[in-house]
Amino acid sequence: MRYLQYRGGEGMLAWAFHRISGVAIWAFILLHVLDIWLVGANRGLYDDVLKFYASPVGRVGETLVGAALLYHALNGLRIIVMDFWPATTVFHKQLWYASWVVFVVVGLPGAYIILRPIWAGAS
Amino acid sequence: MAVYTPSGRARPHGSGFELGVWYLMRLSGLALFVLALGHFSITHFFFDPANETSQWIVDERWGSVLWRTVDWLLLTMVVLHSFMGVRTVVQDYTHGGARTALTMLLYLTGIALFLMGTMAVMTLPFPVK
Amino acid sequence: MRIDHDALVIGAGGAGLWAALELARAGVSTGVLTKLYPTRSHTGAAQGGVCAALGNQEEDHWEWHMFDTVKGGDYLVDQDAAEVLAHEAIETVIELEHMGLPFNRTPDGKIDQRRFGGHTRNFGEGPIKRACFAADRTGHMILQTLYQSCIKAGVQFYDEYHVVDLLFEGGEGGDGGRAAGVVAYRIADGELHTFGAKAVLLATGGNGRMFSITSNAHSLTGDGMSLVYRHGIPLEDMEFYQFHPTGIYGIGILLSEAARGEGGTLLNADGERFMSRYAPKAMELAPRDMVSRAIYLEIRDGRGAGPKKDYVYLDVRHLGRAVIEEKLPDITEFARVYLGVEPLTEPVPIQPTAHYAMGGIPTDLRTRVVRDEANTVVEGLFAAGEAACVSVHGANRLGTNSLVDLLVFGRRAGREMAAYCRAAEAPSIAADVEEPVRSELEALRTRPEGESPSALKAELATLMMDNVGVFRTAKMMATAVAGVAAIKDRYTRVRVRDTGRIFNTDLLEARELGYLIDGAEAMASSAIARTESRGAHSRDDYPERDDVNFLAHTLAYRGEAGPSLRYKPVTITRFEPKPRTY
Amino acid sequence: MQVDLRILRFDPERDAAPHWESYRVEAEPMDRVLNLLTTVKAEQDGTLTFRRSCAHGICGSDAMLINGRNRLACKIRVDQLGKKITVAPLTGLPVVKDLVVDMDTFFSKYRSVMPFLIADSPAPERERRQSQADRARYDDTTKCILCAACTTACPSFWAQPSYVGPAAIVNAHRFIFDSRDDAGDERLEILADKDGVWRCRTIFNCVDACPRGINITRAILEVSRAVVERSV
Ligand SMILES: Cc1cc2nc3c(=O)[nH]c(=O)nc-3n(C[C@H](O)[C@H](O)[C@H](O)COP(=O)(O)OP(=O)(O)OC[C@H]3O[C@@H](n4cnc5c(N)ncnc54)[C@H](O)[C@@H]3O)c2cc1C
Ligand code: HEM
Ligand code: SF4
Ligand code: F3S
Ligand code: FES
Repeated sequence: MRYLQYRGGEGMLAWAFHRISGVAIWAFILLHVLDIWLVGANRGLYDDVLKFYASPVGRVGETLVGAALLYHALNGLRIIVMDFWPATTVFHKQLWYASWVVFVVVGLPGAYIILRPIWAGAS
Repeated sequence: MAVYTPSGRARPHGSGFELGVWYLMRLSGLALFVLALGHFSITHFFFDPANETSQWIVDERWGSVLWRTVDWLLLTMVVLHSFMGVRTVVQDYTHGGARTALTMLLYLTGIALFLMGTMAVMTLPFPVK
Repeated sequence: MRIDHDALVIGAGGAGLWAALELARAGVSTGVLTKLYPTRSHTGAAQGGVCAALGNQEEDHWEWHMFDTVKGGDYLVDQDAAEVLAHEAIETVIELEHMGLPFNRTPDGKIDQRRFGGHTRNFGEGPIKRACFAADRTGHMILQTLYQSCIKAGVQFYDEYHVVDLLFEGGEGGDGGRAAGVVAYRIADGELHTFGAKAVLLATGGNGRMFSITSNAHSLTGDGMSLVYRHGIPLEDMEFYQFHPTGIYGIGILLSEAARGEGGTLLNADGERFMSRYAPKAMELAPRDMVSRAIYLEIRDGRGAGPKKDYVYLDVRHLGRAVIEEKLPDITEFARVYLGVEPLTEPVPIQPTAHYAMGGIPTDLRTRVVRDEANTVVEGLFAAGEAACVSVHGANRLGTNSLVDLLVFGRRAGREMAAYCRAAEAPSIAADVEEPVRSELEALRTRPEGESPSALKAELATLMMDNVGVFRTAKMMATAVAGVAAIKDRYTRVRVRDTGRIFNTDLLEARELGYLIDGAEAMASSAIARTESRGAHSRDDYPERDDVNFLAHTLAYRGEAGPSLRYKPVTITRFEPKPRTY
Repeated sequence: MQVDLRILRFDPERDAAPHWESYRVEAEPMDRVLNLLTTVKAEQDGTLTFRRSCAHGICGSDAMLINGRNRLACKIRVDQLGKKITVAPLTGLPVVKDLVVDMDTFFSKYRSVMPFLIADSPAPERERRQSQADRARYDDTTKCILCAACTTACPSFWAQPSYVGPAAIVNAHRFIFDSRDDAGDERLEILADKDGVWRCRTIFNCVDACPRGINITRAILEVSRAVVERSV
């Protein structure tokens, strides 16, 4: 695709990640609503699904979903700030960097909490 | 696009729909910032999936009207936001008939999902204490 | 293909666009042909301002403006034309504002004005703020505003149609024929189109590309001038070509006179404000010919800066960041981008750059093209803008007066043409009128052997720069005349390398070289014959102005063995010629 | 120094598809890409086709894709790009030949936003007054030279060529926020169309590409905010 030739800057990356993360979470939501539906429809099956979520693979997956959600949420906030205060577009790159700082500060401990049971031996 | 008429003024074609979607994405985005991040934090940081059996859900979480309301709000917002978001993506990369078909499919899935989620959150009987 | 309109406007710079606007408003069926998209026209490059005696900043009168124009042009100006210019400048600038032009504003919300070279209060007493401006993007705003107004009025544009020939009915333009239309080459597919019309306006701009250091766009190749010249109509005052003092060193990109209008100074290698030697009163705001000559003399006398000692400095550092960034943002950026110089902290290397053709297609006050010293009108043919010579600029144009010229005479052209179209019959055009130019283009396109047009063009530009520049001597001009003749001969054997039909810029550039050669020929021959110094025409062997023999316009007619020259008297109404000091 | 210049060439009369050609060119660091193109055309291949006019960034003729970003060839210098330079036509508009693209749809979008002053009050004898603050309000967007660098750098436009595009919105902004203009409402109505401002996803490629340094995204968001405010 010729479009891949374009060397976008921060703004383009921010958007690409936003879009990818948005669609990824959407895909997860499809599953997630289905599995919640099982709570009413077929509890046994739901508990099996939960076991998967609690497994190491499930935890890594959850972490990725969390990362996508966190990035998407922070960048979504950045977009909303610019939407309502267009003058802040001057600092769009700084806003993006700031959202990454928050991403790391919140995300690393979060990932640690989710992933720890893998090596700590979950109950 | 609106067509320019040389006589002076153009004939606008604007409709309120896209404006509505724009609003919806922002407002639901803001709501989700609290609801979705909150939900994720609670289910992963304060509890652990390993402990969240269906029994736990039914007893603890959906034992309160407040939590049912919060969960249902989350469901509403997430379905609205994510499906309208994916609609944007679909409309960006498809054309003509495929676009209409996919958009319709998307809407239907969205409605179905919303109903299923609502069933789960709202129709289960409260646990008898 | 054949397309008919009542009126045709060739060129979509300031002059062409305003004419088109008047025609559209008058309900005349009009087509605007331009070899560039209209917004690419070089009017958009004009920076400093457009003059009108609005008196927004200090008392002003159009008579003062008229006087400055006449004196600035070293009395070669036709004074009736200068009167029209100065007088109508006011209403056209106001009308532009009404069309939406975003002028800078005074604190009370009026159009802001600033100083420019040669514009004075009370017939020469001291500098005056007369130039209306929009930062240093005045031309850009004029071009945009006029294009926008044309869109609003529903003007029909033929974008990227290159006009390659003029059509006449009942004989050549030079022998009493009347304009009947044009032949245009559609760049997109190489098709020739015949456009029929009752009235044709040439607003094709200047020809600065015949010089190697120039502020002019690549597209400024004097097409309109050359086309009339080829049809027996003379070119007027071609020897008067303006060199702007402050071009970016080595490249020629313009740094507007507005820099000096706002208080910028010129320094030589010793850091001295050398203008005190040449124009003690007006200093840097003396007319352009004087400033360019002063720079040339400084360099000649060894006071130039740089390794080759061949430039001087424009210094704006003392103006402060606010003035520089608000009123001169673009030229500041030019210095940064093209020289890597920071004007806030460093002086900018500059040298004179070929800038503006005072001469061109002779017209009367009503913008009708005339073909001899008796002002015999070529029916249906009009010209305006830099391509034309109504002679409001005489021997030297004042800064900001060109944009006024476009507005005033562009508007007049539109109105005249509308009136003319109402009365005139549609001309009849034979079926094979495209043939001569088609075979010329085909010959060029298909010639298997020959030399490169781009090399030849570079040779021409160097020849003209070195020999018909700021200072001229008999020997240099003789070199130029002979050199141009030789290049003209070699031109008949050039070969283009692109033989395609779609967007063949190689072919069109070669065609344009032919136009440049015509202009250079008329310029060199007119120059060598004028044995005096006046305005921009300055020669060492005749350093004085000679009003007895040369208070006259040159008319150069194309001839087999080089141009033949005739002279036409200057119209003098209010101001008797006086020595010109500043 | 020697520069490796790669150009995406396409001649519809000869080629089935675009293809890359390489040229070695002698250049100075302060040279601009336009100098290189001119040199190639003059000395190596006269069929190389591109638009240019002013050669100093003011006419908007020569926007192209240079080292992966939209730039004016006459304004981007060799020292800013390095020894390997690739040049391709603008993305998203039909290629006519080599670096020349068809600009018609671009200009028709410009025309669609009513880019001209509409003042309903009768014109006064002298100029309409405008305060310096009101004049400053729309200064940024008066600088546009319609080079199309922004619109053709926009992924949203690549995806949906029906998007009116940043350039047209910039030019609408220029009038919507002009205190002398009375047709802001109509322009907002046009831009509230589904191919209007909503298609902007704040990607900022346009801002990066704009040779005039216009904060395009800001202008777009100001317009969309005006649409929003008008609706409440
Ligand atoms: C850098 C610079 C700065 C300047 N600053 C000022 C200033 O501050 N104040 C001032 O008063 N003056 C200034 N001038 C001078 C002034 O801008 C020009 O003289 C003026 O803009 C010329 O306008 P025009 O309408 O005659 O032609 P242009 O604007 O040059 O337009 C020519 C038109 O003719 C078309 N054309 C040409 N040949 C053909 C053909 N064969 N077929 C079809 N179309 C053709 C072109 O496409 C174009 O549309 C400046 C000039 C330059 C170069
Ligand atoms: C948590 C807080 C969230 C915020 C603040 C937020 C914000 C936003 C905003 C402002 C947009 C519009 C972007 C634009 O128009 O350019 C958007 C788009 C989108 N969002 Fe969210 N969102 C959030 C959560 C979610 C969730 C949970 C999902 C998925 C389930 C999601 C899926 C999407 C999708 C698919 C898009 C469209 C992407 C695109 O157009 O490129 N968002 N979001
Ligand atoms: S906004 Fe900038 S990039 Fe876009 S067309 Fe105008 S000048 Fe070019
Ligand atoms: S690149 Fe496109 S998405 Fe918006 S910010 Fe610029 S118009
Ligand atoms: S040639 Fe005019 S903008 Fe580059």
